[in-house]
Amino acid sequence: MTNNKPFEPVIIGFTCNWCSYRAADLAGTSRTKYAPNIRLLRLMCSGRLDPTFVFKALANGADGVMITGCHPGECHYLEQNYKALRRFQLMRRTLEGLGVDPRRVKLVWASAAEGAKFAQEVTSFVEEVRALGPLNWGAGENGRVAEYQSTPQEALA
Amino acid sequence: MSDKPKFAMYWAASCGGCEIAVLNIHEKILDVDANFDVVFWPVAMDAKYKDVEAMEDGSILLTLFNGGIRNDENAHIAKLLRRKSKLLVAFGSCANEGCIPGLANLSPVEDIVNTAFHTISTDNPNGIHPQISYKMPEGEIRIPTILPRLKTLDQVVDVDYYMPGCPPESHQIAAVIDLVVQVLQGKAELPPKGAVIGAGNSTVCDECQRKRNVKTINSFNRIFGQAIDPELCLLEQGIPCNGIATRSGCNARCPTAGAQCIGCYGPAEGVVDYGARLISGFASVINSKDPKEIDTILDGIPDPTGQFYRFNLAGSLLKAGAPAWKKNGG
Amino acid sequence: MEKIGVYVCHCGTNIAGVVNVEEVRDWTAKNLKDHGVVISRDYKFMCSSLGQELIEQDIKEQGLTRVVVAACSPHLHEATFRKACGRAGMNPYMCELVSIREQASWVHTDKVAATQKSKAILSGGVRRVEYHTALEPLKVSIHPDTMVVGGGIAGIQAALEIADAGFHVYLVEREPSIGGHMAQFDKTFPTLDCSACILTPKMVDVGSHPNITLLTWSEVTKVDGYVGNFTVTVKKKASYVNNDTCTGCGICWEKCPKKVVDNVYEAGMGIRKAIYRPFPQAVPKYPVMDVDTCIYFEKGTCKACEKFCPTEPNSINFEQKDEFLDIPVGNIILATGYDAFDPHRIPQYGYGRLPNVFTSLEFERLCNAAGPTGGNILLRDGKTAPKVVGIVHCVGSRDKNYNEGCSAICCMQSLKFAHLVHERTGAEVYNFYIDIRTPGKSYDEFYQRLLEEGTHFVRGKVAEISDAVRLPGEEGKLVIQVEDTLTGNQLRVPVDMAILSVGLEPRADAKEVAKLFGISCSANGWFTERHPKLDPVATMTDGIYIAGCVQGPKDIPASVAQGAATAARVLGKIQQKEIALEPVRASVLEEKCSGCRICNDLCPFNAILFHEDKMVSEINAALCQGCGTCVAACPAGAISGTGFSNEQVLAQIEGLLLLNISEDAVPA
Amino acid sequence: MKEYAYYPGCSLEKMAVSYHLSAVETTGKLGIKLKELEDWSCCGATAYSGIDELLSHTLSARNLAIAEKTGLDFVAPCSACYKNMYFTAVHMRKDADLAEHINFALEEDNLHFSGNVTVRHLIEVYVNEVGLEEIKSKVTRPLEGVRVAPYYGCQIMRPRKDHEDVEQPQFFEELLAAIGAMPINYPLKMRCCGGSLIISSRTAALSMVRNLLQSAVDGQADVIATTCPMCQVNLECYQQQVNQEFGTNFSVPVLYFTQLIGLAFGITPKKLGMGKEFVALAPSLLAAGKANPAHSKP
Repeated sequence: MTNNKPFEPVIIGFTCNWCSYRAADLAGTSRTKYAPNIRLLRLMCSGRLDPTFVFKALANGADGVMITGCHPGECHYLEQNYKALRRFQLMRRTLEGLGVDPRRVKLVWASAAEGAKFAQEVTSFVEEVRALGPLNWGAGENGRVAEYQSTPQEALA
Repeated sequence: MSDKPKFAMYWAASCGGCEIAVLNIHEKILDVDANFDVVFWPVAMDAKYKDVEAMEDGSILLTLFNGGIRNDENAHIAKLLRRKSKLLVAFGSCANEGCIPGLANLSPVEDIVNTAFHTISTDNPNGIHPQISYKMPEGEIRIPTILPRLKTLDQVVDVDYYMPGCPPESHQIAAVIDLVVQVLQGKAELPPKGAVIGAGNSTVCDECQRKRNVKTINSFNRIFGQAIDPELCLLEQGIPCNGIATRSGCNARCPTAGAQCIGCYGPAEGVVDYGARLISGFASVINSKDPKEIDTILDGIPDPTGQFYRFNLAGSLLKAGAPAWKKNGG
Repeated sequence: MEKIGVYVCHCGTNIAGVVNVEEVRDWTAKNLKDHGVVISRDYKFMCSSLGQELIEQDIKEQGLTRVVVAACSPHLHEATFRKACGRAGMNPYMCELVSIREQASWVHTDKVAATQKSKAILSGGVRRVEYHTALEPLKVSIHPDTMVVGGGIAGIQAALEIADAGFHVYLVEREPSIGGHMAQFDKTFPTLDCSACILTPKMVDVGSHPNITLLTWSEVTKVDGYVGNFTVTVKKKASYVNNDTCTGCGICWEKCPKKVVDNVYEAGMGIRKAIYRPFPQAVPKYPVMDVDTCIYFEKGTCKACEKFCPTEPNSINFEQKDEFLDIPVGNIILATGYDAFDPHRIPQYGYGRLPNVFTSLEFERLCNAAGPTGGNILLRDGKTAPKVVGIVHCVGSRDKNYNEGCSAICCMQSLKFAHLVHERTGAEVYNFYIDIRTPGKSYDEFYQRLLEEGTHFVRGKVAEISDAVRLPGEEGKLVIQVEDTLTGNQLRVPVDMAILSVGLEPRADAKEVAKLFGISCSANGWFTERHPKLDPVATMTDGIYIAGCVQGPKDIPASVAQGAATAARVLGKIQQKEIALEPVRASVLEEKCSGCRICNDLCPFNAILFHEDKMVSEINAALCQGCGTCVAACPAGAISGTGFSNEQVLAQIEGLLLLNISEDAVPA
Repeated sequence: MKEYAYYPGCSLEKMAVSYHLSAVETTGKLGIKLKELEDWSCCGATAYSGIDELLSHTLSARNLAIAEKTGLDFVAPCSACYKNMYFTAVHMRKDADLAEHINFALEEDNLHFSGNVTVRHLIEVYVNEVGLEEIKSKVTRPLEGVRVAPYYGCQIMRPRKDHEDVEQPQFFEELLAAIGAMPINYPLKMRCCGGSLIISSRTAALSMVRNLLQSAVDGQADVIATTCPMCQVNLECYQQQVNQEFGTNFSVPVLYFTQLIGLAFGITPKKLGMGKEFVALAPSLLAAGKANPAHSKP
């Protein structure tokens, strides 16, 4: 059933405990509004982000993934956000090879003082993903999307 | 009917290499014959499906199932053998993770059929397109329909053990045969259900003789056209060797011969997504902090999908490319 | 199956005002039952003692094995709820706090969307908590010694407080003597106390304190370790003077022929010798030899200092070498101070081109009795006293082109100068200001006093100081062009002397020093405090504290207060003998590790070591800070991380995406 | 032989012909060919951009399009032309809609301006392109002891183009030193000469000219060097009216910087268009090489 409501993308956001998560907290304490489509997950550092997490999110219903961390040079663990940057660039190329539009995964640096920037980045990313439309990656194996029914032959088994 | 335990082997979407690998155990094949009553082995003997259907459920002790589930016949036989077998082993990379046939998941089924029947390499002057069923005077004949996406064995039925490799090394097959024999003679215990057998639980580097130093990558380049130091780790010479994330068990056959590992033994123990491990492993040690410079280094891997998911696409988290999902209600 | 208790907080109306808390509570009870949720409650204030007792009761009576609280940010009350669970006998790390206030009610207006999002956030928390494991905080011993870096007033105060409490302090100072900028001042505001009179007694205390090892003419080059167990490498530069035998008599710098402009202490206004003691009250009193200007080191001749040195054996030793000391300390206090803004960067103020334009530090030296003019306020020619003096506020501060921030002290400093000019020369004084900022105790009274003394206050930012004469009466004068914003007129004020009240800037090497100590600093270079309001003297890195102007511009009383505050924090840590560190750590599973060495270079804290014999890597849990970069990088999946394990994160992702949850639960 | 697309501008045709002559002579000596733009038109000077911005941009764009065809860097000796051309190019690069508008109009002349032309003031060619060393090597009769007030005027430096020092530039002083002259400390070197105000509100402009002359005299300048025909007119031709207005008796020679370079290169004054000045040049200046004692008294 296609409801006539506009497509509301689901975004998974990975934040780092010291900078971008605190930016999200600051957006909260200063009541800066942003799109509700994003659901945040706190890691200790953007360096903890494993490409597995991004593929897991995309394969199970997320339409976009936003990776956030401290600005290069300001990482609480000194330089681990550079590793996040390198993985991000190789991961985007691999996703492109698998036909996933690389714009569905975005890397954003936000310091603990940039609550407003974080909120604004979220809202604009939600609009970018809304424009790309649903990803609908087979909605995972647990059959939410009807499996392609083959011929009655199947019934024989 | 001898009272020896029954043994079966089946090949779904595969190249037959796993069958030959079994023969590669040379005279040990006699042990198989001595200890087992081979009841179903399409490539080697003329047993029919109805023969298997006639057997009691669970009567086949050991079934080595190789090949991916490409069409509904594969799925049908997989379910049949599951019912009939006590121990169903996903034998070889295709059954475990989709392997090369699994790369078809990068494109929709229509493109696959079209490429197979209507492109330059196929002599099909009248452009005949296969029909699922066809009325003949003698009656209706049917051919299996292609599933929208190749699945691994454990995405269709419950699997008892996994034996990776493309193909599994013959010494590993021999070892598994010995193990099952000893279990029969009560001399050994079966490993816990779902375990990986016939392989190690570390990665290829563990068995590779090349010298390994602290890893920092300044460039990725192709292996030919470059003098390779026989002693030094290939990755440290800029060759994208997948050995760091590929399960051990093959005694690092390829790197020892001077070729980069391409990952046929699949992910290491407990790994959720093979490609992700390699992406993270390679990228983390790239020796640059500047996005543009990083990009030029990454240009050294022109086909990341092929490099990271050559064997593991069907078994990965994403399982297929967008085109395969898009076409079928995905 | 775990027995999970879920507690949804109203937080008064902060959450309940937007999120339908009851609906979330019931939804959780119904839809997360098969993931172990046995209890789902809501309460007005979960963080209150009553709220916490709710949890404790459920744990004791219902035998809960996990707790998920949906309330505010974990940075606020994670510790509170963990302690509550601990009191009830459950391992504190089995408790997860998910934020539906900062991440839902406060940032979304659409109540339905916020409620649905809260369900997803809670589902993520529940699925994650299934994989939580019992953890014990890492006990780490605290070395009782402390290192204070920077011998200004903040560093001195910190060192004295700790030393007086009976613990040992290493005070490291880059210059030959402690005292910092304060030692250069003549008077201090608002009391007009002589700066040296109130500073030198403290300096003497430091110099003679049995618990303080003074390392001047020294710099920190390397810092290893973590809170309680730092090893700091200090480079003690050779002073070519044997401090054990030297009496500080001063004959060597009298006889030394090589004169050098003293750009540090005398701010370029006076000269010193190649071998010198910066100022008479210097602590320690021993001179140091400046290798770059000493004739011996240049041509191998002279050695006048050695010839005239009266001590036996001779205290001058040209063979002295730099020393590198590895000092174990438990805590580190950074009090490295500030740099003054260099007004060369504002060419239109003419500093460096027009002789009678002075910086505030230069003027301090002019006023100082021990300064180059013996305390007489004279023009650059050293002879004529000024009849009209213009003092320019906010030079390089509150200016988009230079430093946007206010430097806090220049107004009061400028008022002090105005007073000194009145008192000593009777000259007319003009203060050009944007706003007069006198926030401290009896600061504004000082400003009223200046008004009564007849100082002319012109509200306007000075556009230019020029020697281009235009109107009669401007000959030989500096003309200050400024718009008086209160009258709206353009003024040309001819003065004899212009004093630029320069602002405070982070040290030029602030970024490198921050990196050296593993703490973060803001874009312009002020060190970042743990919390701007509630924790201004600690940093994000445990065991490293900051005091004084290194954290931002402030006056002397604030610097002293922060110095004492850091001492209190350090003494608190030392008394605990050992502290508990967050048990978020990584570890290598040896049998899975193939020794591929991808991880070896990933740790800035050198926590990852490689065993050549066993060809496996290992993580030193004490050094590991828990960032998880190696966990994500290990291609064999052989490194696991507590607190943020792969299973926990992957389960949380499934929870956030509401996988395996019955149809009706899918948000609209 | 480096070539430039040379845009003389209207004043160098008549009123400032000496600037043109001395420019051609001196650049010739430095191996630079000023290839005059063919069929160039007026740039709108200071006034027009105030009246109609779009049309003034179009006027400049027309010349830029012609220059773009030659593929050479665009050189304007007059500061007003330089400012107009420079900022037209910048605006058209930044604002696609404006560029589209203007190019639509230029199609009449089948011209198109896509934006890749570098616009330079003539003095930049000497200082940055040729370089002071090269100039010093060509000096045969250094202006020993001649005290010169380097008058930048306001339009070379402002509005600021990149990160150059717009408060206290030094390149003019360095150029004068390279030809042996003595640049004086000239505090008002960046102050406006009044520009077209000399027509619309004479007394205001005259008082600005007066300050510039006074400051030059205070610095004991023998001559003021200018880089723009507008400044030359205001400073030189209106000295009599300044004297009448304010009761002063200024008589300060004013020359283009290219004329001074010409003298230093040993080129005869006649070839440099000298002899038609309102304020008589001190004979010594013409002979160059000898100190010049005569100053005008305030």
